[in-house]
Amino acid sequence: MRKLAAIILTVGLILILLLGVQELPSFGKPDNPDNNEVSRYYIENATKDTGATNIVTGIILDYRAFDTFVESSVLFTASIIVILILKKNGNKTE
Amino acid sequence: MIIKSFPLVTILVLFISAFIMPLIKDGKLVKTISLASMFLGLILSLTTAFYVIKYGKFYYRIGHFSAPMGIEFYIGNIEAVMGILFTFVSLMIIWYSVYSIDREIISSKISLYYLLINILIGSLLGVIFTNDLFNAFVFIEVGTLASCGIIVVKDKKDNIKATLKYLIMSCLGSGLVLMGIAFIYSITGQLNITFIHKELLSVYHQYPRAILISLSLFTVGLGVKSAMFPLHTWLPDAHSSAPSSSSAILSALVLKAFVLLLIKVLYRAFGMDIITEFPVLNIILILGSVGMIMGSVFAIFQRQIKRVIAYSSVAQMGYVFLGIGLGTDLGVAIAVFHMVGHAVTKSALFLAVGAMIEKTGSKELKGLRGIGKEMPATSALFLLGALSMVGIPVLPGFASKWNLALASIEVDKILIIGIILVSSLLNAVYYFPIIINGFFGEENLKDKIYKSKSKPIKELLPIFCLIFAMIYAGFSSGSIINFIKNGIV
Amino acid sequence: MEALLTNYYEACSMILFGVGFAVLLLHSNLIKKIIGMNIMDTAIFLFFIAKGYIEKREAPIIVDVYKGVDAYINPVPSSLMLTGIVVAVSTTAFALALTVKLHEEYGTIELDEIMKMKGD
Amino acid sequence: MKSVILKEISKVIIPFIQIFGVYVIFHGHLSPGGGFAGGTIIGASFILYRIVFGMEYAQKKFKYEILMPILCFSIMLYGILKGYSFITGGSHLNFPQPPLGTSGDILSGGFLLPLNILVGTIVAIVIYFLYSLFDKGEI
Repeated sequence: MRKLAAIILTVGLILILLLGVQELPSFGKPDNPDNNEVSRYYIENATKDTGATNIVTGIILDYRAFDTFVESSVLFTASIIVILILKKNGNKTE
Repeated sequence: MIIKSFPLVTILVLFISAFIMPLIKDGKLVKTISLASMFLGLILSLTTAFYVIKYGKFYYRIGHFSAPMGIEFYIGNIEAVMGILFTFVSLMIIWYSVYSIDREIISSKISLYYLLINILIGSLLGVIFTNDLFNAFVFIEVGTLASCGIIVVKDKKDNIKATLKYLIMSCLGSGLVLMGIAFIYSITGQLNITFIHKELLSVYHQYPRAILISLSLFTVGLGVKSAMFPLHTWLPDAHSSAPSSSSAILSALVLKAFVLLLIKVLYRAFGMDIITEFPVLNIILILGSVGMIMGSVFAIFQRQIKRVIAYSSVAQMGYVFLGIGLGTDLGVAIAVFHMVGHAVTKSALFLAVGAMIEKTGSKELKGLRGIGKEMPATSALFLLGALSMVGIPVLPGFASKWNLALASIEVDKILIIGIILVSSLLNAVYYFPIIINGFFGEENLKDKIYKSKSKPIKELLPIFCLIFAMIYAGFSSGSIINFIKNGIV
Repeated sequence: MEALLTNYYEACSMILFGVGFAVLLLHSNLIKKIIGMNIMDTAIFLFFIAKGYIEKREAPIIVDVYKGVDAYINPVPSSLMLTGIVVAVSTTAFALALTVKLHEEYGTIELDEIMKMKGD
Repeated sequence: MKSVILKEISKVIIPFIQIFGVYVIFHGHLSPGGGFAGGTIIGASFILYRIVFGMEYAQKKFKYEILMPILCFSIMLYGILKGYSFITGGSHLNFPQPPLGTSGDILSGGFLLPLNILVGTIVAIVIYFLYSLFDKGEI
């Protein structure tokens, strides 16, 4: 019974999401709303502002650098927690 | 003006002081670092609040690039109040845990425990301050990992089971939030909340279904993380099996930051005129009121005291969602005020209960009979907190219930007053037996020696400060609500 | 219906999201639940990056000469998804560590059995 | 994993993997890749070393007491470097910023190169920690 309810729930979820996707701006068109002045600014001024020819690295490490700082602390926290759980001898000095 | 950078400095101080801790072996130094960084955070957020009171809200760009290109902080009245609340409550909880944590987790894990607390509070402050959706998502992720970490630090069977359930449900929630951000980005092409609002105003007629879906994705995603009623199943196990100081942080602070993000998304990214066209607010209203009733009903049947208080968290979050669902500025202001009142009260309750369990050694309600005689100070503080929960006039609990009733009359949804009354009665039904069995009853006090198990005063000071702050919030509730009200838009 | 055929990337990512969601709900084995979570995350990354693609344009890396604004795709989704992937990795590592610990404590990684086994 | 062939071949291959990882990190702001991709490659070379040469050798070479301080110092350095540029940029103080240099060669991106290196070390050490913890719970 529970499995049936779960299947119905997921099929309903997929249908709702597909309805939403149907209405979104079509794929790959140059005049999509997300190809607006923000992304054009990045492409034009990435080398001037950040000096990086790889625009994606320019965005990650300079325009939106705060994201990457918090995200490397995500990695750091994940390693600390796995140490917390799985380290056999518990304390750090053997 | 350098004061504008204080919120960012607070978060950086908390993160960088957390990164030093794994290298330090001795627990005392780690505790002092954690206390010092949290105290500095409190001072910085106090000065930011005075700056906001004097000069009004301000935007602070991070790095060299302004709003749509780079990331931005928005510090308004709500963010200033919540900044003070979060740093003050976490300072008190860390101060309490300095004494009580050695008895709960093994000594080598203490430095990692304080690392996780610092990173958790830093990420919650980030969720509050940021004005950028994807930045809020990354902070949510750090907050989820750190909050799962502080539950599992106590390495017992039911801890691990509760943490895994919590982790899977909050991963589901953050997946839905990321999907909501993807939908909004594909419609507006912006990630900054104020720019999203500008874009959405001009474009929401073309994509009605996509906006409805992204609204529901945000509500469900953030609802899972902030224990909205049907999605709260992870909360009782997680909060009751965690160490007492981390369950105080979890129920007082972690739930609030995600609800505040929901408010920011609903009322700032989408704006009042867009969400009133969709039934989202009514759904939140219904879920909030059902949560208020059912949360208290579940709490009545619990045997362990920590699960009773965890379920009462679900009920109190129902009040907050009710405030959001009313759809008026006053409603949201009361929801934020209730978050402030509930955070202070609930952390005091959890710390007091932690002290009781530590001294008596039993988690069951039956074990805490006659506790009033053995630990008079702690149970007196517990009594004050419970009175605020039930809604005794002078305390913040009553202020938010009273104003919620006024706000619902304004929106002429009279049924809500009935729901508030019923849930207050239910609150009383499960809080008063604990107090009555604690203080009165012949057979409870039979062989109890007066003050035999009471904790030393210096360990009770943090709870005393929290109760004092609660009473202060109760007295000045009118001014706090007005201050919050003109900070919403 | 034809709109689904034009943006078929988004449609497939939604179906993938549903598949991941179903795997998460139906299977009681923890490793399969974590795999379901990963499928859901990958679906979201596919959806996000598909929004950034523009036909007949190349990757946003200026190789030797700058080919003007209209020669590169939208760089923002791909840079956001680097963060998303790292987040998915760390959550999966944490969940797997918990599964290892659960296996040590309960001897089984079937969530239904663990739920029935009312721990102390 | 005691076969001699594996040991000899991996003795030859591992340096090249690490050189390729360093190349990807150092050219992060010029060509595709960057801190995360390069860090993963170097982390994979550590794991290969641990698989082939067994835990005792790996523990002698990558001791926990050395790797954890490197991890903490590199993420603290990342925070301080970026914190400096956040606060100077946010409050419009025009303190000296690192030179941007000509946009083609390696030392060109101001803070980009050091940040890529720091992120690379963080990712490499985290991946090695995760593998060694899941392997035998020892680092």
